[in-house]
Amino acid sequence: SSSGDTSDNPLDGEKAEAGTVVVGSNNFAESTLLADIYGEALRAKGLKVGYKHNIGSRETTYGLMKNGSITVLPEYNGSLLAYLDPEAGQESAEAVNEAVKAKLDKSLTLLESSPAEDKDSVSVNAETAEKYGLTAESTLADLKDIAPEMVIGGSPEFQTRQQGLKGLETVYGLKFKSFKALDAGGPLTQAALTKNEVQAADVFTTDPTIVKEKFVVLKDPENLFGFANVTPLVSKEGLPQEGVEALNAVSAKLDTETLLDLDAQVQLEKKDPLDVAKAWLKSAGLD
Amino acid sequence: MIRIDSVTKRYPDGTVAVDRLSLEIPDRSITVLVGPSGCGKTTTLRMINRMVEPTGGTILLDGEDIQRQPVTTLRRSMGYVIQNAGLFQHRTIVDNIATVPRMLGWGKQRARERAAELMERVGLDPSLAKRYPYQLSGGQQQRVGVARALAADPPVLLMDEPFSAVDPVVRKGLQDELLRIQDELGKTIVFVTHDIDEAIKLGTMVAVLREGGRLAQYAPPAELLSSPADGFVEDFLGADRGIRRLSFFPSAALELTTDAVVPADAGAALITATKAPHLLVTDPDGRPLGWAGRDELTAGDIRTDRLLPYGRPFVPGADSLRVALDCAVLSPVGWAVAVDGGGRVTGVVSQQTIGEAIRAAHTAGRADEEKVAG
Amino acid sequence: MIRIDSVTKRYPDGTVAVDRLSLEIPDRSITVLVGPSGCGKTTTLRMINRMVEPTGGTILLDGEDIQRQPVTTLRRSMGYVIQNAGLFQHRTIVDNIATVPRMLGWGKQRARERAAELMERVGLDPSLAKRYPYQLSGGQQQRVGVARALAADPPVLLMDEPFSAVDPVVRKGLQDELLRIQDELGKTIVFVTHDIDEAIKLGTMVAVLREGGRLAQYAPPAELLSSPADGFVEDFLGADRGIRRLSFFPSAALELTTDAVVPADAGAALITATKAPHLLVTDPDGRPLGWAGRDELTAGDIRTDRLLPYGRPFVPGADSLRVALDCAVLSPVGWAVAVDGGGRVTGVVSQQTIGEAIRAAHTAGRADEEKVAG
Amino acid sequence: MTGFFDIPSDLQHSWTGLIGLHMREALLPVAAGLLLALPIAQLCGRFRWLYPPVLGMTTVLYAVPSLAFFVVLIDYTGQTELTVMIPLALYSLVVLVPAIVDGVRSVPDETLAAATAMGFGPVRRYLQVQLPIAAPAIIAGLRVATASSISLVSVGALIGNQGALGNLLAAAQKYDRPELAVNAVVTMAVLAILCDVLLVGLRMLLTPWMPRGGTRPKPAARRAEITPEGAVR
Amino acid sequence: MNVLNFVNAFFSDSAHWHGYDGIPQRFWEHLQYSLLALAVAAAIGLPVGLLTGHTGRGGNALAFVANAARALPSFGLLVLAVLLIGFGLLPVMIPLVVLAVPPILVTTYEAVRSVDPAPVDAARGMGMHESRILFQVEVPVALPLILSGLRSAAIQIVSTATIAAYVSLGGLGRYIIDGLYQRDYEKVVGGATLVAVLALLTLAVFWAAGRLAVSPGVRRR
Ligand SMILES: Nc1ncnc2c1ncn2[C@@H]1O[C@H](COP(=O)(O)OP(=O)(O)OP(=O)(O)O)[C@@H](O)[C@H]1O
Ligand SMILES: Nc1ncnc2c1ncn2[C@@H]1O[C@H](COP(=O)(O)OP(=O)(O)OP(=O)(O)O)[C@@H](O)[C@H]1O
Ligand SMILES: [Mg+2]
Ligand SMILES: [Mg+2]
Repeated sequence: SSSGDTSDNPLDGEKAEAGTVVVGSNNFAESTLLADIYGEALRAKGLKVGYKHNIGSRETTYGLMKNGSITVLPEYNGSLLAYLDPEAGQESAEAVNEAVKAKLDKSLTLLESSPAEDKDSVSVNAETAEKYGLTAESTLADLKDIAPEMVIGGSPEFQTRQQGLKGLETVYGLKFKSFKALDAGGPLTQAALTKNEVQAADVFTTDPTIVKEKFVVLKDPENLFGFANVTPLVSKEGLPQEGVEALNAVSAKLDTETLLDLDAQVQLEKKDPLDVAKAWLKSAGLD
Repeated sequence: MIRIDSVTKRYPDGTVAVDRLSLEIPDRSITVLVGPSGCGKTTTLRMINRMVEPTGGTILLDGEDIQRQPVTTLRRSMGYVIQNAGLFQHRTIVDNIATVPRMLGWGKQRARERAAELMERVGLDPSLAKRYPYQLSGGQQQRVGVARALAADPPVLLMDEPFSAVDPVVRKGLQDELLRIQDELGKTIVFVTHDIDEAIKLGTMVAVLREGGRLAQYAPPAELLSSPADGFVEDFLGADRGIRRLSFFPSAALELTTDAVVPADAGAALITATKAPHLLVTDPDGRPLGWAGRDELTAGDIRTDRLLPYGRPFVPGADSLRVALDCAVLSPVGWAVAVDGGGRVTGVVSQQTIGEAIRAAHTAGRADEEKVAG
Repeated sequence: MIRIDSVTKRYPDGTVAVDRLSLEIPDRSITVLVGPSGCGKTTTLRMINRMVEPTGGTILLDGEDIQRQPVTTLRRSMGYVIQNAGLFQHRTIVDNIATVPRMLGWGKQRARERAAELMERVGLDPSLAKRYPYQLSGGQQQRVGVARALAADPPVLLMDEPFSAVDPVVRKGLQDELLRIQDELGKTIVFVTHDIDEAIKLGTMVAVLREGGRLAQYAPPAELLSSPADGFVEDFLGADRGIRRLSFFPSAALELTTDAVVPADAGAALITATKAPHLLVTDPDGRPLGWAGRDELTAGDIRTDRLLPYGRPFVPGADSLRVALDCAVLSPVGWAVAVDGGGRVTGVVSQQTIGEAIRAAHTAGRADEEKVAG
Repeated sequence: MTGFFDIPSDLQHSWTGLIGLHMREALLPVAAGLLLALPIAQLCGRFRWLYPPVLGMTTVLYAVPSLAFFVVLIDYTGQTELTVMIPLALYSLVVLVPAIVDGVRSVPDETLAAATAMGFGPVRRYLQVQLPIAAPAIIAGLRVATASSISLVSVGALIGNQGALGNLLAAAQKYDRPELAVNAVVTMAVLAILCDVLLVGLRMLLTPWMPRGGTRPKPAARRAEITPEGAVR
Repeated sequence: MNVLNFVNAFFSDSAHWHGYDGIPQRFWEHLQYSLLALAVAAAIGLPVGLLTGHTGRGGNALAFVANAARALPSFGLLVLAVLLIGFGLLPVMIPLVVLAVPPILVTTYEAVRSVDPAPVDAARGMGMHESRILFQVEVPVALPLILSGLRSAAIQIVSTATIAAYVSLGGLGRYIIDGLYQRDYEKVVGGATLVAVLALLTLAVFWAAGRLAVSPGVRRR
């Protein structure tokens, strides 16, 4: 199931090869999965597809989108807006998408959002939840008094993002004891939470370990983490119309439940994301 | 006395470095092991302080098997001097010399005093005490090596080609120094060299080894020169055996004549009265000026600017027959000039007389040898 | 001819290594530069092939200033041999030797043939051709060094202490080899050493330098020994000057007597007829057996088991007066035995006769010197 | 999907493909480093005063973490192999310059004097005498440079799939598959050892003139092998 | 885009000078990791190197082990250790120690081996005990080279300890990793500069140690 066949050598060269759609992904498993889904959907439409996986954080990938190195990137609409305009409010998914489009680089645009949503969230581990009596109904505001006793973890970029420490402080007035740089909701984060090295951490809401490890996701009444609908960010030039249609078709079929299931297949059952993507496309009749 | 008794050393790789070697090394004298490269000299020496263990035979020190003693005790009772001195480059000269006393538990003060004393003994300036080895010349380093070996006053001194890395002039100085020190201290010295001249100069006894660690001859140097045991030894001794052997005969017994010596201001009468074919002319202090030839003798008048060079003089008590002969040979008239310590002429001697003295010495030497043999 | 004309070398750090040195180096002979360490020998030698540029004076090669030639051309016309040979460790012996011919554009085949020829000339076994330097002994390496320097048949050979890193026995072999090669090839050799014996053995002319690169004396070795210019040279020459000088006097002219030689089976009549105080007894082939003493002479009967050893014989044509004298001195009766190449006795000669020959040689030598001076 | 050789698709390469990529990313910089180091070392040999500052600079460079290099370079060379290879070439340089300088300096004075006296010009002397004799030291340097290069390529994984076999390490974490990390470590170690063996073979080929067995290599060669940062001595 | 501007900006930002993420704290963490790794590596490498160097035995085995250790990628070991052991200091120490042992081991071995055999011989001939020969004759002379091995190891540790940040530990690598993800070059360059400064400090410390510990008789050679 290895996949040397998926492209020539996408690592070569800076600009995408003419006529090739380069699908990028950030360095967490779900991003890889989504990129594979998009890529395979495009390929099914007869487009030439290349991948640039595991690039890093949005801070990096957005730059690569702008300069045309990547054509398609799975994004989360609200998170992207928070990156582009940390001050912007987020009332509805549509409004968010409009706001994003307004702020986007001229060469880029957002396609249709899918119902599937995967937000950043602040979750606490079971131990902490018990200690402070936090439940599924608790909100971020409830942390106000106990935050100074807590270490919060998250990807390094969480430290400086609006949808991160900054927003938690400005919106909820939370000041944590310290921040521990982990990974983007990956194994480091899980391990740090379960070992109680951090008491709270940035966990993606679709993360299958939330259930497994009994993490408690805190509610976000102020909508700091806003909307996070899976939305393809694409380069206007690079993607032909049939590609746009193919991706919109994918978005239409992808909901949160499906995403949770696919994530679990990759992260818990350890299936290859590409296989999972292909299988789902097939089952959804998109191949 | 050290007694090496039928000792054999076979290295693990099969090389037989020493083959059934037996030697009696007399006390308070210098015994030299000499031979070509690889003949087992170093191996033999190192078996004495057990840095190499023999594979056969025994070595007795004062009648006791050296295997009986703890090895460190044995080694501390023997000074060890090697080529390039093997000084500790991280220690000052004085600390180098004080190493063994310190190891034996002497106080720092006492050890340093001892070191200072030894520096003087081996002819090192006290100002060098605080220097490091790299700041010394090769000859000075070698002196430090000797001083270090002597520091705990061990009865035995083992020396492995100690002077072979220094240049000939310095080497000669070191050899003389060693003889002087030995005169004063009377150690039992085993000295390894591959230089036969050094062996002859230093050795009371000389053991010539040949390839494979076999003994070719063990004899005092004069005997070695007069009667080499075989062709190997003879070749090894090289040319000039006869003349070199003369080093062992003193010139004191030479019969000097003063008949042929005249002062420069001597009157014609004195000059013409002389029967010698040549006259040695001296200055008013009695120092030699040169030889006057027959012509001048008959003229009865000495012109000092026309004298023949007298070569170089010898000192009868101090120099050997070899020097006397050399002086005679160097002299254009064939006579050697004898002077006292102050350089004043005490007489002259013809090459012929020296020849007779040589023959006499030979005869005496032979008689001695026969006595020893008998 | 190489003419060094008032040449001075002052290194950038201010050391004056050579100070107004003038030398005329004759063609087709060995000129030796000798002196204590640091006296500027190497510097002088290297100025000849411009590896060091003089700060004053000029050097002429066959009348032309060496500055005029391109430096590589000059160097290729001069072989250069140094201590430890300075071989290219990464090239085989044959390639080492062929270096300069190859550089001069010779074909590979020709250069190798030349190398093979030179290996033979310097006494190296052809089987060594494909070896690398590390597989050779010091002496063999030095031979390769000489062969390499000779490869392009340069008229001049510069040698800087070439033999000082090998042991005395090997060194002697190399010196003899050099003399033999020089006899055959007649190069102009400038040879640096700090060993005065080597200088005297090899040099046609010897330049003694003293500290600071000043010339102390420039003379043929015999003259050096007989008339050292000053105390420095005299000290540098060391002991035995007189005897060593005898090396330069042939023994051919010695008057031999056969009166004192008798075969072992000679009758009593023949024996008692002899007037000599001792009789040399020979075997039927004429080879020496030993000396019979007075007692036996009077008895008229020779007992070969009681003969005195005859020491060693000399070969009148080949050996020098030094050897003859040594034989006489070594002989218990004071007479030297002369033999022919086959070891058969050609006569005997007394120490006294040798002494006279020495004196005669001195006189002749002095006359020569005066002629040269005049 | 959990086998030792099951490489996640997002790495875009099969195991063998990763190996090829890894070797290219590791070895090209060493080759480039060698090409650069030769003239630099030559200059340092010529102008002795140049050597200490060059050593100082290279040591500081060596101390800069590879990741920092990668990150800073991304802006200039993008998320490409070049970004990984440039720092690796610099590191190789740091090891190779002192190795070559020491190697060339280890040529005995007598040998140099003999060459000069035979009329070798400086260039010929460098190429035909100094460089061949310095070969063992240079190869010793290459061995260190190659091993460290093979190891450092993996850090490229942090800047987005540029670490070849190192990407396996990131994947091992992302998908929680330790066997991929084992695979990466073992493969890299084996590659490093293979390269080492090849270099030792190359040395044997180039230096038939060195004493074999028992005899120890020249100190300069040894030195380059033992103090990789070579520098600051 | 000027590196010097980044350096300047990084160090003049007062926010970088205090707190759990401040320079002193990160510097101290980095120093701790480095010292600990160096101490462990030295505790392994020095005795083995001294012993093999003194006896002259096991040199080949040692060279093999050292070469094999050098072939292990630090970053790979780190990830593997984290996956197998989990978080903490131990998984960081493993690659750092593996990295540092070979130079210490091989240099120490070489250093002791390359001591002039003559003084050692002389010492043995004086009746010195072997341990005394090692520590009073060989080590003082081998010290400069031994120190250079330690220094080499220390510099590599200082440089490589940055990977601790990848597994969410602190140290100066924090700035580099955070800077990478936050697209903040100031931090990356600042962190790298701090690492270089620490490396230079290391050099200075070893230089001073050499001055103090190495006998003038050995140094002036
Ligand atoms: N440790 C050893 N193992 C094997 N062979 C050895 C060893 N030490 C010496 N030999 C061999 O034993 C022989 C005698 O060596 P030794 O060192 O005693 O000679 P030497 O007379 O001192 O020579 P030199 O004048 O060169 O110092 C030589 O052939 C040498 O190669
Ligand atoms: N490159 C140099 N720079 C400064 N001084 C030098 C240089 N080369 C030699 N000298 C000095 O010049 C003097 C003569 O040196 P040279 O090498 O010619 O002596 P040498 O007679 O060959 O001595 P040795 O017998 O030791 O070889 C010495 O004092 C030496 O220290
Ligand atoms: Mg020996
Ligand atoms: Mg010289």
